[in-house]
Amino acid sequence: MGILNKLDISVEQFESGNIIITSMDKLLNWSRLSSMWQMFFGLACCAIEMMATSASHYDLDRFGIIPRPSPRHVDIILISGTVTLKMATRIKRLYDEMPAPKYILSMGSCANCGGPYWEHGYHVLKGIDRVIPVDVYVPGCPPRPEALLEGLIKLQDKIRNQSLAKHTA
Amino acid sequence: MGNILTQWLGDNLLTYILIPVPVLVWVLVFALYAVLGERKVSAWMQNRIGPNRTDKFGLLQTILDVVKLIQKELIIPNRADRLYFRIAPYIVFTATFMGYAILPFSSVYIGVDLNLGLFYFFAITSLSVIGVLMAGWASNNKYSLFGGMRTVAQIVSYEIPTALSALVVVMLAGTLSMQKFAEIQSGGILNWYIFGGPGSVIKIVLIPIMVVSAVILFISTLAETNRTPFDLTEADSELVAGVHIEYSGMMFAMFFLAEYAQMFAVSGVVTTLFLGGWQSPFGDLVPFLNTPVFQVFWFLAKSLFLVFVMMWLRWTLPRVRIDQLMTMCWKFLIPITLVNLFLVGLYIILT
Amino acid sequence: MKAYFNHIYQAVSTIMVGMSITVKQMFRKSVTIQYPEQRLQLPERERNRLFVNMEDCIGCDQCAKACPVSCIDIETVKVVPGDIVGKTGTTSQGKKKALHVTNFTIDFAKCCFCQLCVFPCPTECIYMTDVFEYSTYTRKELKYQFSDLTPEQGEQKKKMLAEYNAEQEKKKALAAEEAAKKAAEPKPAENKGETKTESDNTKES
Amino acid sequence: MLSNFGQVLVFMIISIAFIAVAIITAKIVAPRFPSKGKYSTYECGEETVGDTWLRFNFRYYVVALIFIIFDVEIVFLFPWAVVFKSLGVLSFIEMAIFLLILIVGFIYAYAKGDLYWDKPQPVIPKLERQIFKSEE
Amino acid sequence: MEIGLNHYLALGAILFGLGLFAMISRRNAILVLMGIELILNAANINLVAFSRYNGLGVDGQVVSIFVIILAVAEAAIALGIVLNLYNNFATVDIDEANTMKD
Amino acid sequence: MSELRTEELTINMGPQHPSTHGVLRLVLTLNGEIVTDVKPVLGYLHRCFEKHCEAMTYPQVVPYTDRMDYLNSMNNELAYVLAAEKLLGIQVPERVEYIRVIMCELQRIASHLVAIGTYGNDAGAFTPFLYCFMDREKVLELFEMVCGARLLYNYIWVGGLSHDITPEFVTKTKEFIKYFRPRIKQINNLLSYNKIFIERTAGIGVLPQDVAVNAGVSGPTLRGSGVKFDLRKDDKYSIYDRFDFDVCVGWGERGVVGDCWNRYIVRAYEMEQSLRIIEQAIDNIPEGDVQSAVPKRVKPVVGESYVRTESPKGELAYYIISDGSLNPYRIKARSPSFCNLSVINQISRGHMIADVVMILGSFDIVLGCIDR
Amino acid sequence: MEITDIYNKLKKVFGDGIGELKTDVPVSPFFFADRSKINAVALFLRDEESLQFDNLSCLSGVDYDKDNLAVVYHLFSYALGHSLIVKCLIPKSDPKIQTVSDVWAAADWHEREAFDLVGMVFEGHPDLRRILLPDDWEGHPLRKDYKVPEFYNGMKVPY
Amino acid sequence: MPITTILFYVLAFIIVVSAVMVVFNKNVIHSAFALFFTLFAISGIYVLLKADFIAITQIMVYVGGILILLIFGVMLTTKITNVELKTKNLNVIPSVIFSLGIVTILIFIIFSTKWNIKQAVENEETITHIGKALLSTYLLPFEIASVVLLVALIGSAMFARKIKD
Ligand code: SF4
Ligand code: SF4
Ligand code: SF4
Repeated sequence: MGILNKLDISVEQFESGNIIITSMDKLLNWSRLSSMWQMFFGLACCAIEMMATSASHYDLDRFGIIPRPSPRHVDIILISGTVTLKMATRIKRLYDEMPAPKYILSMGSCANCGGPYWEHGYHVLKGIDRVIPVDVYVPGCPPRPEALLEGLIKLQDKIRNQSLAKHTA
Repeated sequence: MGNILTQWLGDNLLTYILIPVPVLVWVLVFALYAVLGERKVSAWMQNRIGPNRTDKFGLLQTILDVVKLIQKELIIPNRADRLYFRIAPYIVFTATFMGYAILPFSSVYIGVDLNLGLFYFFAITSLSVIGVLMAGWASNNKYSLFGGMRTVAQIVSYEIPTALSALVVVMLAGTLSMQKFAEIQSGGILNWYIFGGPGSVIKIVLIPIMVVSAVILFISTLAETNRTPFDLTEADSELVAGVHIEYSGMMFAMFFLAEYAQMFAVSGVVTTLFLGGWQSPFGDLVPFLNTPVFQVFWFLAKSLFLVFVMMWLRWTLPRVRIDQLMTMCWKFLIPITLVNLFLVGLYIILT
Repeated sequence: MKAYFNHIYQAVSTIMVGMSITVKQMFRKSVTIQYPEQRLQLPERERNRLFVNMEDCIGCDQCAKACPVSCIDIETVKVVPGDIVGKTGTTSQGKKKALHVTNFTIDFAKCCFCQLCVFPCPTECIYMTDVFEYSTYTRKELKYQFSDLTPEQGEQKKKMLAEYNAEQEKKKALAAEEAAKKAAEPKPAENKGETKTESDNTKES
Repeated sequence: MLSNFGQVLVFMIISIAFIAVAIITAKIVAPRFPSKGKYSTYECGEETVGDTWLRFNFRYYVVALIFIIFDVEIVFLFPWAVVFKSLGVLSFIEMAIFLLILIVGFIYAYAKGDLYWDKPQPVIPKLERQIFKSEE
Repeated sequence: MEIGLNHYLALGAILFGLGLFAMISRRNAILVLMGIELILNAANINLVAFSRYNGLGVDGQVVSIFVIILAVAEAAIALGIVLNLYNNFATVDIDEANTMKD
Repeated sequence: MSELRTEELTINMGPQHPSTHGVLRLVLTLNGEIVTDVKPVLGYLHRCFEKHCEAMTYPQVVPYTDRMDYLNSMNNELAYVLAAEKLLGIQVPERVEYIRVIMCELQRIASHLVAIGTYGNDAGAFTPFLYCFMDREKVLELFEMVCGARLLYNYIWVGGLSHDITPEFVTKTKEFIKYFRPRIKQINNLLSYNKIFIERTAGIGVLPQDVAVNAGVSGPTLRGSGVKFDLRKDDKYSIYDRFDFDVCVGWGERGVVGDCWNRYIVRAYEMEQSLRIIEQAIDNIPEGDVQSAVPKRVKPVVGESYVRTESPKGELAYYIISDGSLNPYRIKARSPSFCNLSVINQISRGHMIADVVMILGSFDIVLGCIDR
Repeated sequence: MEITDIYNKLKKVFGDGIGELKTDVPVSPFFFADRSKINAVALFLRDEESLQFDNLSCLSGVDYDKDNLAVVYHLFSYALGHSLIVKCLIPKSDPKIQTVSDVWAAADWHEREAFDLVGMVFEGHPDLRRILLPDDWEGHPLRKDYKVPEFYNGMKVPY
Repeated sequence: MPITTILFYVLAFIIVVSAVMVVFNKNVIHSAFALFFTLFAISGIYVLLKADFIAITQIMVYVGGILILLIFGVMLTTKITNVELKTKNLNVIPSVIFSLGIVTILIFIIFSTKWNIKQAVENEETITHIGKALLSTYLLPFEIASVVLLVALIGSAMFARKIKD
C-alpha cells in the first residue's frame, strides 16, 4: 500500500545509481508535471486573469491543465486572489480534501501576503502560506497570464526535480 | 461464430479468452485518444491549440494523465458506504464493456455474435444505471446523490425511445443479430438503413422515416451516455461533478473510461443499425474496400465520425434542464418513434 | 400542433446554426500565444516589476509616501562631510546627493503595480519595466533590495554618522552655536522645493 | 466449446479483472497521507448541513414506474419485430391492439400530468402596493 | 455430478425459502416486496428448468415471461400501496400499520 | 401525519462552486429539485475597502476602487473620481472627458463580454465563453497600450488621467469597432437565440418592475425588467449628453419582460450602443493636456458628495465625506451587484437548482463589488 | 421638485421630527430626521403622490462624530426624477434606529451591512445578522476607534 | 468437472449468498443492492438453461426496472440510515423454522421425485419461437398482459397521484 510512500526510503538507500528507480522517477514526475489538473476555483481579480489564461489566448490546456470542479480530482490549486479570514478555513478544507500529490500556487500579491490589503485589511489573511504550504509564488497584481504560466513552469521544474513521493502533502 | 481469432487459433479456451482482449485494448486506446481528441476538437473550435507541451501534438498527454492518476491517493470519505463505494466503478465499467461484446467490427471479427445481440446490448448497458445509483448513494454526498438520481431517471427514460427507434430496423431486418444487420446492408451507401435499407425503389418513402429514426436514436443514445446537452449528471455548473465528486485517482478514471467507452459503444450500435456497420459505402464497386481489414476501417471511421458529432454538439450547445429533458423524451421522442414504428409496419405490410 | 412542430423546427434550425459557427471556427487559425517559446511584444508603458536606478536615487522618500500599499521601505543615512554617495556623489543630472540610501526595498509580494510611486519621483529613477517573470519558491525572494550598499556598508555608514554626530556633540559642547549650524546643514530644505518642480516635469512625460 | 454466453462471461471477467488490476496497482503505487480533513465530505468547502440520505424527490419514482411498464412492452416488441415479417398482417393488428391499450395508458398518464417532471413553479414576487409607476 | 433438473429445482426451493422467510419475518414492507420478488424468481427458475428438462419447450419460457410481467405489475402496484401506507402512517412497518388502523 | 413529501434538503452552493462567479455561497433549501429558499452568504471576499480608504489620500484610493469591481475598473475609477472632483470643485479638460468616456465604454464592452460568456458557461456552453474572452482580450490590448495594465488600471485620476492616449490607440480602436460588430452577431447566433438557451432562460426568474425598483435593482437587470432608465441619459454625468445612443430595455422578445433572457440580452444590445458611443467620441477628441487639472495636493474642504454613475452592472455610486484633511473621512461605495443580488431569494423561489444558477448568472455579479 | 419644497412639506407633516435643512454644506443639501420617526418619514416619502421616492439609492452608516453615529439615506424617485438626502443621528451610547427595510426592500441588506460594519441596531429589521464579516467576529470595523484583533480563529490577523 | 457444472455452482453460490444478504441485512438499501447480484446471477442460471431470451429479459426488466423501482421505493420511504431490523425474537425463530421446514420438504420432494426428464431440442433461435408462440398460442394472455400492464400503470399512477396531493 502506498509504494510511493515507501520508495522514499529506498531512493535514499540506493542514492545515485538505481537506474530503474530514477527513470521511473522521471516518468512519474513527468506525468505529474504535465497533467496538473487545476481546481475550478477563483477568488478575486486574479481569478479573472486566471480565466484569461485558460481562455484561448494563453490556453492552459496546452500544459495539460484542465479545470475540474471537485477537489478529489485535482492536483493543483491556484490561489488566485485575496484570501479573507472567512474564506481561509474553507480553502484549508478544500485543500485537505485533495488527494495526495498536491501542489499550491499562490497567484498575485494578495495570496502571497495580503497584497494591497496587508496594512489595514482587518479581514484579509496576510498570505495563504499561513494556512497551507505554498510551492510557488507568482507576483503581480494581477500577474499577467504569461507570469502565471511562468509560475506554472517553475512549479513543473520543481516537480521534475522531486524524488519519488517527496511531495508536499 | 465467424470470428477471425477462432480461425487462427483453433477452438480452444485460450481463444475465447483472447477474443475480448483486442476489444479491451481498443476501448483503452479509444478512451485515451478520445479524451485527447475531445480536448483537441474543443481547442480547435475555440481557436486554441490544446495539449502540446508533452510532445508536439500532445499525443502523450492522456497517457501521462493516466500515469498521474495512478499516483493519486485513493480517498474513501469517512461518511461513505465503503463496500458499495468500491463496487460501483466495477459495475459501471463492466456494464459498458459487456456491451462491446456484440459490436461487429468486421465481418470476421466480433466479440460474440449473439442472435439476441441488440436486445442484449440494451439490457446490459442499462446495468450501469445501478452502478451509478450505487456510486451516488454510497458517496453520501448531496451532489452525488442528486447526480445519481438524475442519471437514473435520464437513462431509464431514454431507454424507451432508444429501443423503439432501433426496433424500426429490427422490423425491416427481421433479426436481432448485430452481424446480420451489417450483412443485410451490403451493396453500397444506398442500402444502408438510414436510406431505407436494401429494397426496391418504393423504399424512397421510407427514407424520411429512417432518417428521423436515426436522428432520434442518436439523440437518445446521447442522452444515455450523458453527453452535453444532456450531461445533467455531471453538470459542473449545478452539481459540481455529479456522481464522480468523491471519487479520486484511479476510481475516478474508471468512471471516465466508462463514459468514453460508452460513447463509442453507442456510436457503434448506431453505425451498425443505420450506417451499414462495417460495409463500405461503395458496396461491391470496389471489392477491395470490402475486405475484412477495410471493414474494420469503415466501422471505426463511421463510429468515430459519430463520436466526433457528439463532441461537436458538446462544444456548441448549452445544457438542458432536467424537466425539459424529460418532457423532450415523453412529449417528442416517444410519440414520434411510435408513429415511425406504425408507419414502418404499414410499409412492410403493404409491400 | 403547429406549436409542436414549430418547437422541433426551431430546435433543429438553431442547433444547426450554432454547429455551423463552431465548425467554421475550427478552421480558423488559433490565436494562442505559445508562451515560453513565443512572446508578445509588450507595449512600452507596460507596468510590471519596478526598477530603481540607484545611481539617480536621492533617497527623498517621495515614492514611499505616494505608495498606497507602503511596500517601499527606504532607510537613509545622512552623508557626513567628506564622504560622498556612490561614486560621484551626484545624480546623472548633476544633482547633489545628500543621503546614503542604506536600505531601499520594494516588496513585490505586496506591491499592487499601481504606478503611483513613479510619478512623484524627482529624478525619474524609479520606473516600471516589462519584466514579469520572477515567480519564486519562497516569499522572501520577492523582497527586492535596490540599495547598492551591502548591509555591512550600511552599518558602516551609520557608524560614521553616529561617530560624526558624536563628534559634533562634542564640538557642540565646545561651541554650541557653531554645532547647531553644522547639524542643520545635512538636511537642506531646498530638497523639498526641488521635488515639486521636478514632479511637474515627470507628469508631463 | 463455449457457448455464446460463455463468451459474454469471458468479457465480463476480463473487464472486472482489468478494473481490479488498475485499481490495485493504483492502491499499491499511490501514496497515502491521511489527514483529518481529507476524508470529510465535499460540499463546496463548507460543512455539510444535515443528512444526505434523505427522502428525495418523488418524481424519480414515478419516472421509474412508468419506465418499467414500457420496459415490459419493449420486451414484447422485440420478439414481435423479429417475427413480424413472417407472420404478416395479423400479427401487426395484434401488436397494434397491444400497443393501443398501452398507449391509452400512456395518454392517460400524460393527460393526468404524471409524465411531467416537476416544472419550476416560479413565485413571481409582488409588492402589496403598487409603488412604482412606469413612465410608459 | 452432472447438473440436472434437480439442482435447479433445489436452487429454486432455497430461493423460495429465503423469500418466504423475508415475507413472514421482516416487517419492512419493502423487504417483504423483495421477498416476493425472490419467490417469483424461484418460480421462474423452476419454470425455465422444466421447459428445458421436462419438455415444456418454449411454453415454459413464455409462461415465465408472463410471470415477469406479473412481477412488474405487482411491484408497481404494491409499491404504490406501500408508499400510500407510508404516506398515511409514516411507517413501512406492517405490524405498526396494522395496529394503527383501528 | 407525516407526508410523503421530499424532505427539505439544505445544500451549499459555493463558496467553491463553478457557477457562483467567485466566492459567493448560496444556501439552498430544496424540496426535491425545487428551490424553496435561497440564502446568499456574502463576505468571503470582504477586503475592507471602506476602512482602507480612510487611511489613504484621495489619489491613493483609486487603485482600491479598481479592485472593487475588478471586471470593470474604469467605471469604478470614474465614479469615484467624479465624486472626488465634485467635492473639490475641479473642472477637467474636454479631452480628459472624451477619453474617459471612450475608456468606460470599452470597459463596458469588456465587462459585458465576461457577463455573456460566463452566462453561457453557466448554461453549459463553454465555447461562447471562450469566444467572449477572445474578444475581451482585444479590448484589454487597447487598455494595455494606453496604461500598461490589463485589468487594474489606475488610469483615471482625480482631475485627469495617468497617461495620454496615443494615435495608435485611436486607429486600433477603430479597427476593433469594425471587428467587433459581426462578432456580436455571431455570439447572438451561437448562444442568445439558441433554442436550448432560450428554453433555459426565458420565463425564468421574472422580476417585475416595481419589485425591482423597490429592491434597488439597477443597470441591465433593471432594464431587463422593462424600466427605461439609464443614468447616462437621465443623470447626464460626464459628457454623456453629447452622444446619441439608445437605452436598451428588455421588451420580451423571447420569454416575458423581466426574465433571465431579457436581462441577458440587454447586455448584448448595450455592447452595440457602446460601440456607437465610442464611434462618436473617437473622432472628436479635442486637443489638450490630460494632466493640467490634476491638483498637487488633494485636500478638499469639509463636505460630502454623492455621485451616481451607470456602471455595466448597474448604478454605481460613491459617497464621500470629507473632514477637510488629506484623507477622506468616510467613503461608502454603493455597489450595484450588492443591491441586485439581494433580490435573488425573492425571484428564485419555486425554481429548480439549474434555474438558480441561471438567475444568479443573469445578475452578472462580481464578488469584489458585493463584499468590497 | 425642489429640495426646499420637499423639506417644507415634510416639516408640515412631521414637525419636530425633521431637523433644519442644511444647504451651506458643499455639494448637496440635506436635513436630519429624528431616528424614532424615520420609518414614518420614509413611508411618507415613498407614498406621497407628489414625492414618490420609490427608490432607496443608498443607505450608509457613518461614524459621524465623537458621540454620534449616523445613517444617511440617499433617495431617488424614478417616477419624478428627483433625489433627496436624509440623515439620522444616533448616539453611540444607544445605537438604535428604526428600520426602513419594510419601506424599501433595498434597505434590507444595506442595514445589515451598516449593522455589521458600523454597529447600529435597526429595530424591526427582519433578519439583522452580520452580512460581510463572519458571525463570530467581534467589533464593528468602521468605527473610528476600532482595534484590529490579534487573532481570529487561530489565524493571525495583522501582518 | 464440466464448465457448466462449475458455473452452476458459482452462480448458485452467488444467488444464495446475496439472497441471504437481501433477507438478513439490516440496512434496507443494502438489501436492495444485494438483490442486484441475486437477480443478475439468476439471469446466468437462465443462460445455463438455454433460455437466453428470458435471461436478457430478466436483466432488462428485473435489474433495469423493478430493482430501480424498489431502490427508489426504499429511498422514498425511509431515512435509510435509520432503518433497522426491528424484528422481535418471537418472530424470527418461528419463521426460520417454518421456512427451513418448507425448504427441506421441497428439496426432499425434489430429489425423491422421478422427474420425467426429456432433453428439449436445443433451439438457438428462442426468440422467434417465443415471438411466434406469443402471437399465436398465447395470444389471449398476451393481450391480457397488456391490460394488466395498463391497469398497473393506471393504478400505480393513481396511487402516486394520491401521494402527491
Ligand atoms: S493580487 Fe491584486 S489582482 Fe490579485 S486579487 Fe489581489 S488585488 Fe486583486
Ligand atoms: S507600484 Fe504602487 S504599490 Fe507598487 S511600489 Fe509603486 S506605488 Fe507602491
Ligand atoms: S522618489 Fe525617486 S529619488 Fe526619491 S527615494 Fe524614491 S526612487 Fe529615490
